[in-house]
Amino acid sequence: MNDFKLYAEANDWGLLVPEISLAFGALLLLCREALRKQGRESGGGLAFLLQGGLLVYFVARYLFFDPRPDSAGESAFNGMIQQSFPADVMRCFFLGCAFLTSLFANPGLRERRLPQAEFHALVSLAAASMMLLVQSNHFLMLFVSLETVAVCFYVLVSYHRGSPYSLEAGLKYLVFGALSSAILLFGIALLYGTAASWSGGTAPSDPLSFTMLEQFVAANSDSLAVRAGTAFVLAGLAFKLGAAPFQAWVPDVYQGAPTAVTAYLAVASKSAGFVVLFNLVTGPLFGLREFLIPLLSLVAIITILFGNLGALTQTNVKRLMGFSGVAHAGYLLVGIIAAIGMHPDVPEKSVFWAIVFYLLSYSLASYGVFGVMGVLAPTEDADQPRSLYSSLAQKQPFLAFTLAVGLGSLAGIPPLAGFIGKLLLFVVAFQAELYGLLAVMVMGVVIAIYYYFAWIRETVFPPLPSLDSSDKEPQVLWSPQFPSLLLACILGLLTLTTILLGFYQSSLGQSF
Amino acid sequence: MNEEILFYLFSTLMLFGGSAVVLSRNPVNAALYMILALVSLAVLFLTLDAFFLAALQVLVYAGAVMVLFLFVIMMLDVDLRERSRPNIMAAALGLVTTGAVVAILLTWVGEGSTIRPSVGSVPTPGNPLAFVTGSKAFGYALLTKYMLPIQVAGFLLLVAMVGAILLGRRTKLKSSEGKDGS
Amino acid sequence: MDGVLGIEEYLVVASILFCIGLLGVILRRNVLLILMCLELMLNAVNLALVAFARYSGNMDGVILTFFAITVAAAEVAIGLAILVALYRRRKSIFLQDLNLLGR
Amino acid sequence: MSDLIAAILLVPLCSAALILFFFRRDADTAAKLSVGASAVAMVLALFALFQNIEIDAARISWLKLGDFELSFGFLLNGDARLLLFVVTFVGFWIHVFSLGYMRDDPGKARFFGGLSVFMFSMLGIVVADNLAMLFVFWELVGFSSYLLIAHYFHTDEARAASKKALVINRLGDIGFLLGIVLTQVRFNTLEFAELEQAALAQPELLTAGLGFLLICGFVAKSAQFPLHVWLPDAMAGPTPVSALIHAATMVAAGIYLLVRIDFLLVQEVFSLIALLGGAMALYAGFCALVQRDVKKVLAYSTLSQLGYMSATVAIGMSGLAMFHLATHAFFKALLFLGAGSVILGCHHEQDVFRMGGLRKRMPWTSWTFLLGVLAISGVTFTSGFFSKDAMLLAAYEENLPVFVMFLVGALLTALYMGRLHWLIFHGESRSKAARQASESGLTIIAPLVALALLAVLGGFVSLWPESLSSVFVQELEHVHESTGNRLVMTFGALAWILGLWGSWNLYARTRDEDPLMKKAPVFFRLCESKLFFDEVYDFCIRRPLRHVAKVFEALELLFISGLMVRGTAGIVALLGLATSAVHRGGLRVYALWFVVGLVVLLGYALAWWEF
Repeated sequence: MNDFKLYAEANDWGLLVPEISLAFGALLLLCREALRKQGRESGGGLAFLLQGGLLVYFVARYLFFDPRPDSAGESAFNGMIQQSFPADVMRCFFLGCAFLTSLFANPGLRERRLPQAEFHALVSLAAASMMLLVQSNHFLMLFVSLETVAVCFYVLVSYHRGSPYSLEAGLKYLVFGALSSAILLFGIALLYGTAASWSGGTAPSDPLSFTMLEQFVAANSDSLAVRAGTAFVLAGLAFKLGAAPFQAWVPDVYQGAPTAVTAYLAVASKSAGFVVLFNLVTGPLFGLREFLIPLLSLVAIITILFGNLGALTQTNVKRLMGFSGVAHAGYLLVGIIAAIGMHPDVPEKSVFWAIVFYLLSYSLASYGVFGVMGVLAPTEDADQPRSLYSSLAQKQPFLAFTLAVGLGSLAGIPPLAGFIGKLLLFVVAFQAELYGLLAVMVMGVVIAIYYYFAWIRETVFPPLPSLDSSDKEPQVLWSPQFPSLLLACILGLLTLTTILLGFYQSSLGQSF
Repeated sequence: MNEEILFYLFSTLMLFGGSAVVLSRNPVNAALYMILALVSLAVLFLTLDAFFLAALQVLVYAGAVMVLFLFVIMMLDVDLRERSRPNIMAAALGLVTTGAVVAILLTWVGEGSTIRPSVGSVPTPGNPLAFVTGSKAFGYALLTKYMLPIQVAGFLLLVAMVGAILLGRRTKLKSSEGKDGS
Repeated sequence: MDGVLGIEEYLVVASILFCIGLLGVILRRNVLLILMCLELMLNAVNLALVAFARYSGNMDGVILTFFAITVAAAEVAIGLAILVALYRRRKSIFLQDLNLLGR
Repeated sequence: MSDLIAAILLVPLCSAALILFFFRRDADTAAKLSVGASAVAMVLALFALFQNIEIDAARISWLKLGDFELSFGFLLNGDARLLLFVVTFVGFWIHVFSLGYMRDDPGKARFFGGLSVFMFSMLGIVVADNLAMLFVFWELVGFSSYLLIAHYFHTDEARAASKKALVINRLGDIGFLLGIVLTQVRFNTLEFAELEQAALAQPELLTAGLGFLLICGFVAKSAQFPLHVWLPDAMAGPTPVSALIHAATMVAAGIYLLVRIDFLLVQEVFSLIALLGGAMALYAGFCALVQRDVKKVLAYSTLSQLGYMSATVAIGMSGLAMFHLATHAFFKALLFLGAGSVILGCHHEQDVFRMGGLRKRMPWTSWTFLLGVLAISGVTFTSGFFSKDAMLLAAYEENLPVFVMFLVGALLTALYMGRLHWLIFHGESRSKAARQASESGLTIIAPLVALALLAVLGGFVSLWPESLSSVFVQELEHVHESTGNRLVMTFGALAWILGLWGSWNLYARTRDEDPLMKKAPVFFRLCESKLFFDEVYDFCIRRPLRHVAKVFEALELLFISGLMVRGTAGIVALLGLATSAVHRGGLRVYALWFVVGLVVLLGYALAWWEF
C-alpha cells in the first residue's frame, strides 16, 4: 500500500485554490438559495464577487508575486494536472468569461423570473471545470472535466425553460454532446488499450497519461489502432470546437441558447476545446504529425468555407454569430496546424501566443457583440432578426458603437484587436509554410467582411426610404433601453480594450 | 470453457437486445430490450473478472437509469410509437458508415495482445494499479490517485441533480407560450 | 484462465454494439430512443475498456469505465429532464415536431 | 522632433474622437474643433519644416511574434516635408472653405469628423517609415474617403459612387498587400531605410512581379488605368471633399508612394507606369473636353495631371513629380473651391451649360478661378508653368513618346480649362440660378485668395524655404541645363496659347449647347463615350470571350459581393444558401453529418495505414 500513500501525498490541493474556491462558491450559492426565505430572490452578487475576486487574485499573483514566464510547468496529482504559465493564462481567461457571462445574463434572468443563484453556480462550476480541463495531463482527468463542462452547458443552454427554443437547443446540444463523448471515449479506449498492451517495449505504467502516451505514440505512429483512436479523439474534440463536419449543431444551439450562454459557449467552451487540442497535438499525438497535418488541414478548410458561406445568408443575428463562430474555429485550427507543422527552429510558444491572442481578441469582440444583443433582445431571445438593429446608431449611439467595434474586430478591420489576431495567425501560418491554408483564410476573411458589414450598416446607417418599390415607412416596433450602468461600463471597457489591443500588445507576447 | 460459453451466450443476447432497441417501435419494449442488453453486458464484465463493475452496471444502469427511462415513458403517458418508417437514405448511409467503423476495427484486431495475465487479489508493490478483482484496490485507487477526478465527478453529479430539478420543475413561468406550435 | 478467448472477440462485440447504437441515433425519431441508443454506445465503449484493462493487466481502464458510467447516468438525467420540459411545451417527443430552430 | 510629428498626427485624431463621442449633435462646435485642429496641425507642420533635422527614428514596437516585428516610426525626409506642408496647408484652407460651404448641411458634424479622420490618416501616410504602417493609414484613408463620398448617402449616386470607390481601392489594396507580404518575405524588413539598403545590396531580389504587386495600390489610389473609373464618380461627394481628397492630397498619395518605394521598382515597371501615365494624361484630357458637370471636368483634369506625375516619376525625375504634386495641389484645390463657390452661388447647379455670365456677380471667384485656369494651363510664370515645363523637358530628354503625349495633353488642358472658364464666367447667364447667383461670404473667399496666391507664386523656387525646395531644386536645375530648353518652352507656350485661344473661339459665345457637338460631331461622340472605351472593351474582349468572361464575371461577383457590394446575389450567396439549407434544424440530418465526418476521419486513418 506504500504506493497508494505516495499517490495520496501527490495530491497538492493548494495548486487548485481558484478552482476549489469557485466550486465552494457555487456550493455556497446553492445552499443560500436552499435556505432563503420564500419570495426573496437572491441575485448574482456573490458570484460576481467571487469570480471578479479570483480574477484579481490571478492578475495580482502574476504582477507582484510569482512571475514565472518561462517555467516548464509542474505536474501534480499523479500526473493528472500539469500547471504552466499558458495554462494559467487560460484559467484567467475562463474566469473572465464566467464573470462576463454571469453579469450579462443577470438582467434577463431577473426579467424572466428564473432562478439566479443556480445559474451563477453552474457558470462558476463550468468555469472551474474548464480551468481543470486546460490543465489536465491525463485522459481520465480530461474526460471527466470535459463531461462536467458539457453537463453544465446542457443545463445552461436549456435554462430558459419557458422557451421551446431554448429547450430544443439544449436537447440538440445534449444529443450531440453525448454522441461526441461516446466517440471521444472510444478513441481514448483505443489509445489506452494499444498503449497498455504494447508488447514492443516496456508498456507505460499509466497508459492514460499524456506524458507516457507521447513516448508510446511516437514509437508506434504506424499502428492503425493508434491512428483510429486519434481520429476518434479528434472527432470528439471537433464537436467541442464546432469544426466541420461536426459543426451542424452550432447554429441551432447558438440561436436557441440564452444570449449570455451563447457567448459563454462560443468563447469559453470553444477556447477550452482549442487549448485541449493544442495540448494533445503538441503532446501525446505529436508523433502523428505527418498524419495529423493533412487531416486537420482538410478540416480547417471545410470549416472556414462552411462557416463563412453559411453566415452569408443568415438574417437571424444569433445564427449568424453561430456560423461565424464556426469560421473563427477554422482560423484557429490553422494556428493549431501551424503549431505542429512549424519549422523546428520557430518556437512553439509563439504559435501558442498567436492562438491565445486570437482567442482573447475574439472573446472581447464576441462579448461586446453578445452583450449588446442581450441588452436589445426581445422577449423571445432566439428570435433576433437583423432588422432589429436598424438605425440603432440614432437611438443608442453607445450600443451601436460597441456593436460596430465588436463586429469590426471580428471581421478583422485594421486598427482593432481582431485584425492583429488574424495577422498573428497569418504570420504563424506563413512561417509554417501553409500557403494553401493561408489563401483559404484570406478568402474566408474577405467573405466575412461582407456579412459583418451588412450588420454594421444596418446598425449605423438609417434605412433608405424609397429604394424598394414599396414605400412603407420602416415600423419602429421597439425602442432599445440603455443598459444598466455596470453593464455599460463593462461594455465600454471591452470596446476600449479591443481598440487598445490593436495598438499595444507586442510586449504582452513576450511572456510566452 | 465455461467462460467461453458465457461469453458467446451473453454477447449474442446483448447484441440482440441492442438491435431490438433500435428496431422496436414501442419505447416500452425498447426499454425492456435495453435492460436485457445491459444485464448481458454485466455478465460480460463478469467474464472479464470485473466483478465490481458488473455489480455497478446492474445497479446503476439496469436499476437506476432504465427505471428513469420507464418512469418518463409512463409519465408522458401517450402513444409514443413511431409511425413513419426510417428513411432509406439515412438507413443506407448509416449502415455504410457503421460498417466502415466495424471494418476498421476488425482490420486492426490482430495488433493487440491476446493473452490475459493472471489476476492476483492484491496489487504488487511495483505496479500498484495492476488488474485485481477485489473492490478494495478499486477504492484505494479512486481515493488516492484519482482523488481529483472523483471530486470533479461528484460535482458533475451535483450539476446533473441541480439541472434535472431546475428543468423538470413545474412552475408558472413568464414565457412565450404564444409562439408554441408555430 | 486458459486464454482461449482472445481480446478480439470482446472488441468485435464492442464495436458492433457501438455501431448499433450509432445506427439507432441516426435512424430513430423518438428522442427517448435516441437517448437509449447513446447509452448503448457508451456501454460498448465500456466493454472495450474493460477488455483492454483485463488483457493488459492494467487497472486504469476499469476506473475510467467507472467514471464513464457516472457520466452516462448524469447525461441521461439531464436529457430526460429536458425532454420532459420540452414535452410540456410542445406535446411531442418526435424529432419532426421538435424543429423550431433553423427555420 | 518625433514628438512634434506625433502631435501633428494626434491633433486631428483627437478632434475626430471628440466629435465622434461628444459633438455629434453640436455641429458648430464640431466644425470649429475640426478647423482648429487643422490649423494647429498646419502650425506644427511649419515648425517641423523649419527645424531642418533628419529625424532619428523613435520607433514604437507595435506587433511582435518571434523575429517578425511591426513597428510605428517616422521618416521625415524631403519628400515627406513637402507633402506634410502641402497637406496641412491645403487642408486648412479647405476646412475653412467647408465652414461656409457646409453651413446648413444636416450632417455637418459627421462631415467635419470625417475630414479630421482623413487628415489624421493622410498625415500618417506621409510620415510612416515602413510599409506596414503606411498600409494601415492607406486603408484608413480609403475608409474615410468612402465615408466622405457617401456623405449625401440618401442619393443613389453617392451610395453607388462610394461603393465603387471602396471596391476598386480594395482590389488595388489586395495586390498592394500581397506585394508588402512578398517584400517582407524577400527582405525580411518593411522599413524604407532598411529596404533601400537591402535593395542596393541584393538587386537580384527585385523582380517585375514584386513591382507590379506593389504598384497595385498606387494604381487604385491615384486612379490610373485600368482602375481609374472610380474617381469621376467620386465627385458625388461634397465639393470640399473633392478638392481635398480627390484632387489635392489623397490621390497624390499614390504618387508619393511611388516616390517612397522607387528603389524597389525595376525598369519594366517604370516603363509601364510611364506609358500608362502618358496615356492617362492624354485620355483624361479628351474626356474632360466634353463633360457638362463642372466637377467632372475637374475630376478628369485631375486624372490627366496624375498621369503627368506618375510618368515623370517613372522616367526618373521623382523630384519634379513632387514639385508638380505641390503646385497641382494648390491650383487644383483652388479650382475645385472656385467650382464649389460657383455651385453654392448657383444653388447647387453643376451643369456648366446652365451657368454663364457669372463674372460680374461673383468677381472674387471669377478672378481667382481665372488664376487657377492660367496656372493649370501652364501660362508662363504661373506655378503650373514651372512644374509642367520641367516635366516636359524631362520627358523630352528621356522618353520622346511620353513627351508627345504630354504636349498634346497640355494643349487639351488649356482647351478644356479655358472652356470651363468661359462657359461659367463669360457670355450670358443661361439659367435662372445663374442670373440670381451671388458671391458668398468671407469663409469662401479667403481660401480662394490664399490658394490663388500660391497658385501664382508657387512656381518661383526662390520663394520656397530651403527645407522644402531641396526635394526638386537639383533636378530642376538639371533639366534646365539641357539643350532642348528653348524648344520645349516654345512648344509649351504654343500649347497653352493655342488651347486658350481655341477655347475662346469655341465657347465664349455659346448659348446652351456644346458647339463642339455641331462642329465635330464624330470627335464629340468619341470623347463623350470616353473614346469608346467601354465599346472597344466590349467588342475586343467581351464578345469573343463571352464564355471566359462569364467565368470572370462569376469570379468578380464572388469577390466583389464578398467585398460588401450589396445586392449582388452571386455564387457566394448561392453557396451560402446551399450551406444554410443543410442547417435546417433536423437533428437526424445533423447526426448523419456527424457520422459521415467520423467515417471520413476513420477512412483517412485506414487509407493512411494502407499506404
